[in-house]
Amino acid sequence: MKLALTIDGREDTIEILSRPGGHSPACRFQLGDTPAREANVETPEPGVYSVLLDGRSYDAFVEDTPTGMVVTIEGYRFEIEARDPRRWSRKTSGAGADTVQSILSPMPGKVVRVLVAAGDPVVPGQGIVVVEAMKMQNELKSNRTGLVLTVPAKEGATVTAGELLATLE
Amino acid sequence: MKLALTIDGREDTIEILSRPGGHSPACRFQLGDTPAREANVETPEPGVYSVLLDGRSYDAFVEDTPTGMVVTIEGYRFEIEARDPRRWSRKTSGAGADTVQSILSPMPGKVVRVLVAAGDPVVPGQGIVVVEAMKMQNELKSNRTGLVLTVPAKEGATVTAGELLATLE
Amino acid sequence: MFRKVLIANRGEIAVRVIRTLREMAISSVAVFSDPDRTSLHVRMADEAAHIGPGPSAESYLRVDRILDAARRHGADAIHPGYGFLSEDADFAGACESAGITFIGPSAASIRAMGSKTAARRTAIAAGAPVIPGTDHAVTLDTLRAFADAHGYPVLLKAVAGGGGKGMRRVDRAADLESALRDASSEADRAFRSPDIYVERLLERSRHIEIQLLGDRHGNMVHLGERECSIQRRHQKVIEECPSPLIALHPEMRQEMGQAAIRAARAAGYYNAGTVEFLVDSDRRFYFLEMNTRLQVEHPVTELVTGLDLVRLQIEIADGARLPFTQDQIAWRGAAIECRIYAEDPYNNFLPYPGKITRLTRPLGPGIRLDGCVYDGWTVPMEYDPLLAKLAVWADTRDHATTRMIRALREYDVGGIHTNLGFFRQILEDPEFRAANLHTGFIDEFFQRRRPPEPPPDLATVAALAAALHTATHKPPAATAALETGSRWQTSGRDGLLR
Amino acid sequence: MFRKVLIANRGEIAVRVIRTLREMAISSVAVFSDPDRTSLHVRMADEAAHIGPGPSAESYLRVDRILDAARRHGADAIHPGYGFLSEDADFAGACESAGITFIGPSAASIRAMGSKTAARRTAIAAGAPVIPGTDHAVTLDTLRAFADAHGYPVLLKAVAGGGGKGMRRVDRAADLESALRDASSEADRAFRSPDIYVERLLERSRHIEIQLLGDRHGNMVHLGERECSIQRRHQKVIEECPSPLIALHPEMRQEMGQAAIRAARAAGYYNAGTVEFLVDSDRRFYFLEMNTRLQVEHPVTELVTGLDLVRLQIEIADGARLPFTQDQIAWRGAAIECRIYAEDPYNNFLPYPGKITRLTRPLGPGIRLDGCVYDGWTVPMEYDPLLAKLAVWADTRDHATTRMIRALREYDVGGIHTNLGFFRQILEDPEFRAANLHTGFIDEFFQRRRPPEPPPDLATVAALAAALHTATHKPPAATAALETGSRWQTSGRDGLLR
Repeated sequence: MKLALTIDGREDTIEILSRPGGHSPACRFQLGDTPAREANVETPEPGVYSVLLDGRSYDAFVEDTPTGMVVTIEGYRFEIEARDPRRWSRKTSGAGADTVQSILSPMPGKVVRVLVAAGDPVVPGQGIVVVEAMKMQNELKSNRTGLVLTVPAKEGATVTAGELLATLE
Repeated sequence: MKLALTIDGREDTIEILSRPGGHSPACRFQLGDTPAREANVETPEPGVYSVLLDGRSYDAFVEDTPTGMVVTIEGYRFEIEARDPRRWSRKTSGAGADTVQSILSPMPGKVVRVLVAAGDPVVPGQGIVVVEAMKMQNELKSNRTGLVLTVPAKEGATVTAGELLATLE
Repeated sequence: MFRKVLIANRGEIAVRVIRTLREMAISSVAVFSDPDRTSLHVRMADEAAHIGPGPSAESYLRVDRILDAARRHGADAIHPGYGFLSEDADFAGACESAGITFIGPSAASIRAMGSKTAARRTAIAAGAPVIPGTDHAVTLDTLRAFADAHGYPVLLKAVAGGGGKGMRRVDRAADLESALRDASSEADRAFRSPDIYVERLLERSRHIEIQLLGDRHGNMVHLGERECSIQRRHQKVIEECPSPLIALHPEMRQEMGQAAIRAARAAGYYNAGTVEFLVDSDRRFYFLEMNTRLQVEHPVTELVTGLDLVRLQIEIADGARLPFTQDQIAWRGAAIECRIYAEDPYNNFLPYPGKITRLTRPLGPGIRLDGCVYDGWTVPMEYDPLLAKLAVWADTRDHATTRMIRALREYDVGGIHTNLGFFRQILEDPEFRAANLHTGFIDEFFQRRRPPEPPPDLATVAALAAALHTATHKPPAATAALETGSRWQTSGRDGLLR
Repeated sequence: MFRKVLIANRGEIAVRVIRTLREMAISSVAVFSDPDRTSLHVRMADEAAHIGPGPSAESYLRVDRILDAARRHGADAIHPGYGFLSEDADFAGACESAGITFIGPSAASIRAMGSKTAARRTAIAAGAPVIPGTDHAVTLDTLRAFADAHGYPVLLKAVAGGGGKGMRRVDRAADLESALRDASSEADRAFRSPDIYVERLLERSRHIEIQLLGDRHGNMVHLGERECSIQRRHQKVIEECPSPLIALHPEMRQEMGQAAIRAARAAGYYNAGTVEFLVDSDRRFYFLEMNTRLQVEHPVTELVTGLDLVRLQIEIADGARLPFTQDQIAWRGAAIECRIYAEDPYNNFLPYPGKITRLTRPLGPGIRLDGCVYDGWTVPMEYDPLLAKLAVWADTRDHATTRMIRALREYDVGGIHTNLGFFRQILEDPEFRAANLHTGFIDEFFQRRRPPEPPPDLATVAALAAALHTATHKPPAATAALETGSRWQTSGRDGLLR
């Protein structure tokens, strides 16, 4: 199994040459075109990987996120995306990426005010939507002069981090 | 839904008249023929029941065991068996209960010695099987003069608590 | 002694109070809003009363509903915790009128110290040094006159409250008008009072506060200081006892302690309270304000003095005399506390509520953890992001610092974001280790810090874990890779991978 | 200072040592047998070395494999923990021969104190009072002569070891022969030495021990006592500091401390060690034995003295001088420790290994937890049933007791059996509260105790939870009931019920 990885923005590949399982926790793998290495891997808890590599012991905590995974080891945090290297890169997000501003919620929270409607003209710095969580309000602003395309955000609605609140063109 | 219960050896029945679920944590129930009562029940963690009853707050931890459930509340422990009251009592364990001694493992562990074979005569106090766990050996003994019927226990095998090791008649 | 105490609060402080009540064999009554039904304080309390929907104004701030719950459950006394109604003189008064003991100072003391300008006047009258500032709310004209006379920068502050709300630093005359307008409107929203006063801003000063404890018979002692100079957005994030400055200049503890006692006595104060001071670079200290309640950071004082402040609060409220005199208070070793928040340090510290999917806590020598979280709990978006207070004790500040770093490394919370990694960077910072603390510390830290460099092979292990996780959990992005690769030997492993 | 230390142990003590090593910025090397691959000490250590299969004789007792691991990983020193090779003079010697520092006393000191009869002779020579007994192994004849001369009951003990193995109480002459045979064969199995000696048995005596600490430069202090009178099958289950007896008679601390120092000095002792005494009802104390290593119950001493014994052990092994003198040692408050075992108190305390399916730990003020368990871990059947040591500190013994009861109530372990509930009954026992402690306490407790009476409505709530659990989880026994009943509204709840 070979995967293309994006680790904290850096591109790499990993190939799992033999997998832990059954009676053997041995795992051979190859990172990029460095020499193949062997690790001893167990899963003591769901999402937790205990890895022995070259005599060192690591506890890796893996968490799925909307865009990939976050791996935490010894308190250090890595954002990782994994995909089949033969598929198209997910980075190509299609036409219009440069001409449309998507307003995404920066945090899980509640939409407390929607300040524009579809078709409204906007100027840079103009408030579009206010999201609140844990007593902190966050006003999301336009970065351009243009028009409001869509406003999926509804006042009173609960939103997740990264959820689309409005689009501007 | 009505269930027959054995609570620490005492028989009772409980009927759930309306169940918590969806938006309402309200739960009406009737214990034996006492008046119906209403509790507020949530499940904050799997196997954990947070119960508000008459203004008091209880955290009940429920665990399945081979023979029923163990419920722990405020450090107190209840052994409970629940069954459909219309079925035959599980207590009726069939003929021969009085004439056969079943040697059960008192703890999870490993069979370190089997001291008899099927057909061997035994006397009261005679060792039958030795089970070991955590550096403690436990010799299980005959309570009668008779014959060894079966010896499912194998030396070196891992056994659970309550597992049948031998039968004597 | 009380038979039953209601805690008019939620979260970690409600859990903290329940623990001491249980140790005193006093029944506890929790109150809860809709989103808090399965919160830990409700699960742990002996009794629980529902008091309304999520918004605090309709539940935790409703005096009528809380008093009603207290009566229904037969509570003898109410512990207010911190925040919410804890510094509301009317609430304290309403409790006493209802025949329920308020575990805190008198309503009159809260009034004398609740307004920041009234507290300044009280402190001045008691001879405590104060920062040059106005003793009443300002208009734009009186503000301008003050700034012209004392020079910039100045600090605008809300008369009615603290916690950074309504606070604005102003560096030049041109910004005065808009800063006053902003601060005033923020104060109005936060405290329903638009009044603003002004103080000279002391740059690179330290925030050091004195814990007081007094009984209803006129006895009062100080329990030493806490240094809370590490602040972000005017809110404390790391606190220590002793202050490293005072550890070098021990005479300051008695001087500041006596000044704090004088100010509190002038307000007829009893029960636990804290007088906050700023200390400038010449070690001159200035009265800042008094908090008429238990503080978030009280555990560091408990660790160093060996006292249980909540137990003492309850005994004092019950009429007991202080069980010690000033010279019986002893300080041993050093304690540090980090406030663990549900927030994203990699995204401007925005709050990050959500469901906790994994939880590993630090244990072992010298660790104290006061929290309200459990594995599977959904941190509600309605309230403070404070998840837990991680405090450590050791014989020296240096050992306490390495112990805290060890504890932070053991601590793992999955499903939400926390500031755990941020604390580790601060505690490893040479300026922090050298105890060069001041209230602008974090701003300067952000300018000088380098992104932490993970030890070699950590990225390799992360990549390996991510690849194995992808193969096992098959999120959409990796499906195609799995389909073309051969299947894993999953026998004997599936059980581990729920 | 050492750069890297290997811990020749497992379980909670390995985790305990790793924590201090991390705080000292020293790398840690764990060793593990097959069943311990996913144990916490392996997961937490910086490095880990496999040393063999499950049986200790093929892994944790293999000097060659442990030294080989130390060399391969480049460890400068080895911490032996307690048990396993910690009191093996040959192991200590082999470490030093290999150029690896043994974190403990010299091999010669271990030899002088390792044989219980040699230790008795050392103690006698140093002027420490000993219980009437034989200073060499007995035959049936010398045993009978001793018993005739001193009267019954007598206590048979293994010359080569402790921990209750090879120990037999004998109440009458008729039982002497079989008791000697049984004890001797048990000792042979446990220590590979059948030698037995005999002492007069002091009934209703207290077990009180003195913690010592000495450096390699001839300095030695005592860190006060621990009382460990609450024992089951000659094994300690609850320990406290200070001893309630010595709290009433503080002069005993110095007397016993000086006697312990004299005995240890006679053996040329350095590093941490403990001298155990029995104290009779007239408060006369008698040397029992010396443990030449860190003890399980060291946390109560750490909580009361504020010292980190593991850090001090490491510094002393590195050649440091004691950083304090006897008069700088101070004792504050009271600490109690309970040893949490995987065992079934409702079934003759038989061990109960297995998978942990649910884990809630006590937190908050005054709690210290040293453990090696995590949710999902399978407690192996090969080793000790010790899961964790729950220790509490408070200002008084009475407060520490109520704190421990509070902590035990917060503690929940699912999937296996533990002795948590048993501790609660002991701590609530009036005789325990009155500090009427002696080594026969638990036997008498079992005779006088009443089954605990749960508060009203607990059985009702248990029945309700069991019924709801049955309806949701549908174990076989309840299937028929469900089929005839209507379906639950499970929407919105399924997610909570994995």
